[in-house]
Amino acid sequence: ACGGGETGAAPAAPEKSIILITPNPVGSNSFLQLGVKGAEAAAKELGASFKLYESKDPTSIAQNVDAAVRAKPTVIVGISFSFDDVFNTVPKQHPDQQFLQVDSCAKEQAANLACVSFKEHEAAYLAGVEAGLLTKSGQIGVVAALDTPFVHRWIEPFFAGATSVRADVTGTPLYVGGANPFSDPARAKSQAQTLTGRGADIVAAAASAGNQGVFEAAASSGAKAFGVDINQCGQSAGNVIDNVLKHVDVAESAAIKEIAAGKTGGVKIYGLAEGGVGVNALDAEVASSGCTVAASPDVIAKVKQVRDDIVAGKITVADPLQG
Amino acid sequence: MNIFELSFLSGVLTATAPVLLAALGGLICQVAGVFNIALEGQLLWGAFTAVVVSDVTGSAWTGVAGAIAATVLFSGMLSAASVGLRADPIVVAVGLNLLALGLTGFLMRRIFGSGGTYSSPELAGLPTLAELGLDVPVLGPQSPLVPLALALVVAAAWWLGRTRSGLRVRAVGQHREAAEAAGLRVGAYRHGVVLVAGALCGLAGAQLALGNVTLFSEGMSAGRGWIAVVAVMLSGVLPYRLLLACLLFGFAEAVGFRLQGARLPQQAADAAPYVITLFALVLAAVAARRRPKEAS
Amino acid sequence: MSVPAAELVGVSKRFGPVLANDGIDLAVARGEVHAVVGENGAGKSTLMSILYGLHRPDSGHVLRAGERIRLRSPADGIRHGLGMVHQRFRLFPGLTVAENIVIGAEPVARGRVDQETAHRAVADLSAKYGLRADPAAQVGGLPVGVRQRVEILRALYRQAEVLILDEPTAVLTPAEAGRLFEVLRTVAATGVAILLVTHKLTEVLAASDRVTVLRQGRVTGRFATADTSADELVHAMIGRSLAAPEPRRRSKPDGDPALAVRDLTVHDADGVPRLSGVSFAVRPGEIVGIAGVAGSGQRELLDTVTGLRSPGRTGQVLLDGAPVVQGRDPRVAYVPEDRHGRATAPEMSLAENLLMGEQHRLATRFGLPRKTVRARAEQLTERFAISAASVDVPITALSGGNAQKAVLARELTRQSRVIVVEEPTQGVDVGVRERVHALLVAARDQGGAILLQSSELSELRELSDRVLVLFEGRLVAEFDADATEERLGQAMTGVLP
Amino acid sequence: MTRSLNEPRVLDLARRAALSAAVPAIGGALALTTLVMLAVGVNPADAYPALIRGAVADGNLEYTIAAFVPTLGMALAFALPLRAGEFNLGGDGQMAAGGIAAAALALAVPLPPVLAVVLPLLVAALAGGLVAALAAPLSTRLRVPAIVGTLLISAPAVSLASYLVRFPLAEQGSGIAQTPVLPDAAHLPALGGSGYVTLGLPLVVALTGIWLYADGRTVLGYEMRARGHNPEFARYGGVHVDRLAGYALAGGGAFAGLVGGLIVLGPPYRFVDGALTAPGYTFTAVAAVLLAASRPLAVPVAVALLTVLQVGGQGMEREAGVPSQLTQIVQGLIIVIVAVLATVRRRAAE
Ligand SMILES: Nc1ncnc2c1ncn2[C@@H]1O[C@H](COP(=O)(O)OP(=O)(O)OP(=O)(O)O)[C@@H](O)[C@H]1O
Ligand SMILES: Nc1ncnc2c1ncn2[C@@H]1O[C@H](COP(=O)(O)OP(=O)(O)OP(=O)(O)O)[C@@H](O)[C@H]1O
Ligand SMILES: [Mg+2]
Ligand SMILES: [Mg+2]
Repeated sequence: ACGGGETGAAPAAPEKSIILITPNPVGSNSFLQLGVKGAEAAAKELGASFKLYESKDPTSIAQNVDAAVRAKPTVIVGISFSFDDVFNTVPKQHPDQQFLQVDSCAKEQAANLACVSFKEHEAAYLAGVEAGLLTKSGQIGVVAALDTPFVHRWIEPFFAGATSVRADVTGTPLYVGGANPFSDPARAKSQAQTLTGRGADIVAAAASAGNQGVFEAAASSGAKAFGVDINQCGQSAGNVIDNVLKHVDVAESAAIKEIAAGKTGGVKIYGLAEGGVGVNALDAEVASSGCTVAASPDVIAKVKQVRDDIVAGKITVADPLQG
Repeated sequence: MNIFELSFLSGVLTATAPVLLAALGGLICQVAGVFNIALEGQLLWGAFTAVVVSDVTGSAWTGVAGAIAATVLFSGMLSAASVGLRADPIVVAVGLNLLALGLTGFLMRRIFGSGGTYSSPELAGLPTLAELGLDVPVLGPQSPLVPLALALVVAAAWWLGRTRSGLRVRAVGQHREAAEAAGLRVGAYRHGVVLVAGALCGLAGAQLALGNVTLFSEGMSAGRGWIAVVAVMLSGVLPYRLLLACLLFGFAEAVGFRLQGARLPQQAADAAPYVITLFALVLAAVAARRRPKEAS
Repeated sequence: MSVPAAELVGVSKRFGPVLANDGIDLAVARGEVHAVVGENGAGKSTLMSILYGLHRPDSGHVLRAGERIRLRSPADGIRHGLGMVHQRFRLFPGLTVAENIVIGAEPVARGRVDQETAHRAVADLSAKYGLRADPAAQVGGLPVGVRQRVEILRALYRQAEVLILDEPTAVLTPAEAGRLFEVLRTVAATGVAILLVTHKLTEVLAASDRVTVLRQGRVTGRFATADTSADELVHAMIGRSLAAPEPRRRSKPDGDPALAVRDLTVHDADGVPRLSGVSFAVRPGEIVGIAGVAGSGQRELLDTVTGLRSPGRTGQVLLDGAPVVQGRDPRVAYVPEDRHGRATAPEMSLAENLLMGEQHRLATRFGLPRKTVRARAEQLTERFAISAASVDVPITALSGGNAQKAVLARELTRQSRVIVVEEPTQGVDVGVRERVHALLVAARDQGGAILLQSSELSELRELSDRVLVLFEGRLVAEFDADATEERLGQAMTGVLP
Repeated sequence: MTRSLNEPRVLDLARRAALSAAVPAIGGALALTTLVMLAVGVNPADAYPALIRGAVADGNLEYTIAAFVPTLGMALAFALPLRAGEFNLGGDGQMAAGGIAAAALALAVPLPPVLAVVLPLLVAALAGGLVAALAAPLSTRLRVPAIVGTLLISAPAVSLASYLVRFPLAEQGSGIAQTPVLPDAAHLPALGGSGYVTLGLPLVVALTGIWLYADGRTVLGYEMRARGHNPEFARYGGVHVDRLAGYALAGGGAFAGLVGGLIVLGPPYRFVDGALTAPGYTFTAVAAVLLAASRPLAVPVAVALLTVLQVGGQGMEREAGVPSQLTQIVQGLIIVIVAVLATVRRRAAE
């Protein structure tokens, strides 16, 4: 019963706890790893305990949410749109329990559900600008795990960014698919090789565990790649230009701390303006990032300028999810 | 798009190699009368052990050897249970496939500290033939295991068709009692082929994890072992037909990728290899039915 | 007598509740043809399998040329100079005749099986003993007679010093059987010891030097062939004498044909004619026999009459004036030759095997009541004296003779007027044979129109009212029951009378 | 001499035989698993209670049942054709076809309350049956064995369903490929608090009962078993074996399609791309049926065992921090041990 009178940061506050539920096993999924990192960071700062529930399929998501509700933690965090359905109903049934959804928001948002989401498309656009400036052949591509609506936030804006600086760039997306789309690096590599074989010299990876396959394909064919979510430049030194970053950890940990402090509910959207998404080129430490973009100061300058234009509202990046 | 581009053919060969190696293992088992559907699990286990050994020793070739040894051991469970103790090989294989999935996932967390994907700059992959100084088209970008796989098809055809032990393996598969009565050691031959299939799946796994890519990721066999089983069933236990079946599948997959590039939906590309294989099957069967009738 | 070539000493073997061999002693000398006879299930095959190394005895042992030997598998048996021709074929359908014969002792040249040498060796052997077989042919497509020859050639190729033959003549024509016995004589003359298991007492009397009789796993008689008679052997086998054959009662066929075949021509899948212009009729109350060497078109004729196979067919098959129904005509009762492949589902229970064909009749609105199914099965087991632990045991657990009685029980109680019977007594002992024959005659006397195919001429002559002879797909002759075996044999081989 | 065993004794024997296989198998697997746990430093005293709690305690039983229902349905989809001698490995495709058909109907046609559930389920069964039946002529006319035919047809069927949910039937503005939520009338009535146990449970249990009855005590069941044991015997007996292959496969496919429909009409009441196939019901069901080793009565038991292990494994992971892969290892070992024990027993009996 941690509802009742809000005690804020009173010294006698009961032990705080955080439960994070993922839609899939975390494994080497960089996005989920960031989610874990953010929750752990918040727990450390709050002196709270932390538990991770990894789900296997939609049914087990619901099961994990129920188990979490029974444990009555300070906040239950669910990552991704896979929680849209569950968080439509469960928070309403447990008004005393606080929930946080990261990276999406249930349609019928209850007062005890806070949401954090991101404008990935803005970061993808910046990466596209880099690709447009750096491509020699004028052909670029993306290898994504599956053709879901969401993944298009990394595809069309990427191509749009490229054409914004070089009108004749053509972009091709390929999807890994097959029996195990999220964990088939060999197939992802074949896809990337298909792209490079047809002349693409830049391939962005959005293939989960397949990313490493994309980097290998780039390395073997002299092309360059983009990573996703976190800095993946070190995974294939010299072959990765930059990454479409999503600072899930920062946003999530901030949201958890706010909830712990009693500021519950509401939606926070992180874009370039809020520093919730970005590319390594914008970083002060770009030189030590291992990303090859560090060697092109003019590209970095252009990217910074486009970022400023977006923040200032001079450029609007179309969100593919909004039709 | 030009499907005769060399890079395209090379890609087909890369995609085909692990399937072909595993399927060869399945084929010799089939010839000896053991229906081996544990290829998926063994392929995964081979990939995992190849990466572990290569990572520890820093040598890809030791990784290949380790994968062969470890997968032979793994297939020892199949041979002990289904040949030695005469348990139903299909049931045992279903269990072993599950075991391989669980074991690799579990051990991965123990050894590398996390699930998902393991890759590292220190992890040694197989060299390409080009790197070994054999820069020929199509084969140049392949690991030496790819031409080895092709050579093994020829070797298997020769072995089964011409040699004494090959003849005996065929005999054992056709009629167990007859083979026993002819004084052949049925159990020994069946143990043998299951273990050799283990070695081939080890090679297949090594090619997948150290040749096609240089990493391990959970469940990375991704159904290739099942495709190998289908190829075996389509081959009529003839090695060259097996090669054809595997190549057809790899070819159809690569065509699917290209079609995706031409804006066909991903789902169509996913379905392509299966649909093309079905068509090929139906055409072949219809042709086979028509032939004798025309003679009359 | 010098040291026997092979000797079984005090051999016992138990299968579950069945004591198949019970302290059997048996010796066979070099150059001797030694017959082993006995009822179905007497333990003959078991004993021979123990000698060859296929089964291991529970007690007792085997001596070879006076030395005690250890037999863990047939490989050991072969090493000790034993060879065996099995009751059920043990051949590889996908291999060639030559490969089947040389396997286990293949000639090898430069790492490969030397096919040329193998073919030559097989051709030589084949010529030497007059056992024709094309070395290059695939065994799978060969008629049973040829397969039997291949089995025999294999044993000869291995140069066995002790040659065991378990019912080698069950599927041979009389002429082929006669030739086989000549071969055995020749082989024996070279010092080989031969053990011959058979149900046909005429063969025993004609071809052997000595006879051992088994009954319920024990030896009940040892005879020198010259000093014994069929009667004495039967008495030792079944503990009584056979009833004197009843004087043949001529049938009085009456009415319209129940089965009429008109100008029937059948081509196989390759377009080769298997039957050409065959016409005949079977009337109620008669048994019409079909004779012919294996592969003369019997298979196609019976499959067409029963409706089971029909591609490439012209002409008519009429049952009571109406065309036969394709698939399986329910108006025909049919006892097939292939007991395990067609007539039964070996793993299903006796009751369920007895049910086939009657399932729709026994069904109620609520399905097939188990009680009814079992009750009917128990009634049939009783009436046809089928010996089984229960009607719930799988039919494989029945001996060959009992399985055959079960098939007959099922088919003869279908109340079909037309009854097609193939090799009704193949591999069954004299007691069962007597009983089967009585059943068929009774069915005829109740107005059955019976078409009987048998490779045993004595059986055909004993049962049939008329015998039709097939040769190369044509009906070449018709005999009445008094025809001699010699004339029948001539017609079967195309030497027309 | 005919000695008839009386019925109760036969049943008793059968029960004891089934138990005698299960007990040592589970015992052996548990012993091995305990060894594995000890070897990797997991305390079995923590892990096992967590496994049990994860499957049956704290309201988890509902989830175990929620997984049991589709797995049992898929077990029938595999077992029914298997009795007639055909291997149906295409359950995924049949299930996806059923699911998408049910969703399409429920979304496209507004139906009155009861009909809104019944019709989509019927259409789902029909769709699954059709997909499976495609393999029948391949097998009977073209000699492509059903084990290959069903497997090859399954993948395109899954792709087709995936295409439909991604494009024509997609919910606009959603991040994942899924249909909109189905109308309320099409929601399967819930039987428990969480809504995860639905009318699907009694439905599938009833269908299992019907199948068991049909298998053992009807003409169709008898003819299918005869075909499964020896097709030539069945053909000789006048059974239309080719037609029967079609019925058997279609019947199995109908079960799979129905499962797809049940999943879609249950929470979250829509077709979510990949959600039907991701939990691996098809494969678990195949394992369960093979585990039951042609004893139809053992099928539901084997399904229950594997479901408990899988669902419980997630509880074990949550509570005791033991990777749930451990339960995959246990399942694999149980299957192998049961297979071995089955033959050892058979040979002992001989
Ligand atoms: N593998 C076996 N398992 C169980 N029982 C067996 C086995 N082999 C033989 N028997 C039993 O042993 C007895 C002897 O069988 P065997 O085959 O030796 O008889 P047989 O004299 O050759 O008969 P037939 O004339 O029918 O060939 C039979 O009662 C049979 O049921
Ligand atoms: N699994 C089994 N359980 C019990 N008895 C068996 C089993 N398998 C075989 N038998 C017995 O073994 C014997 C084997 O006989 P065999 O192989 O010589 O042929 P058969 O069945 O007697 O047929 P036939 O002699 O008519 O060709 C059978 O009589 C049968 O009783
Ligand atoms: Mg015998
Ligand atoms: Mg016998």
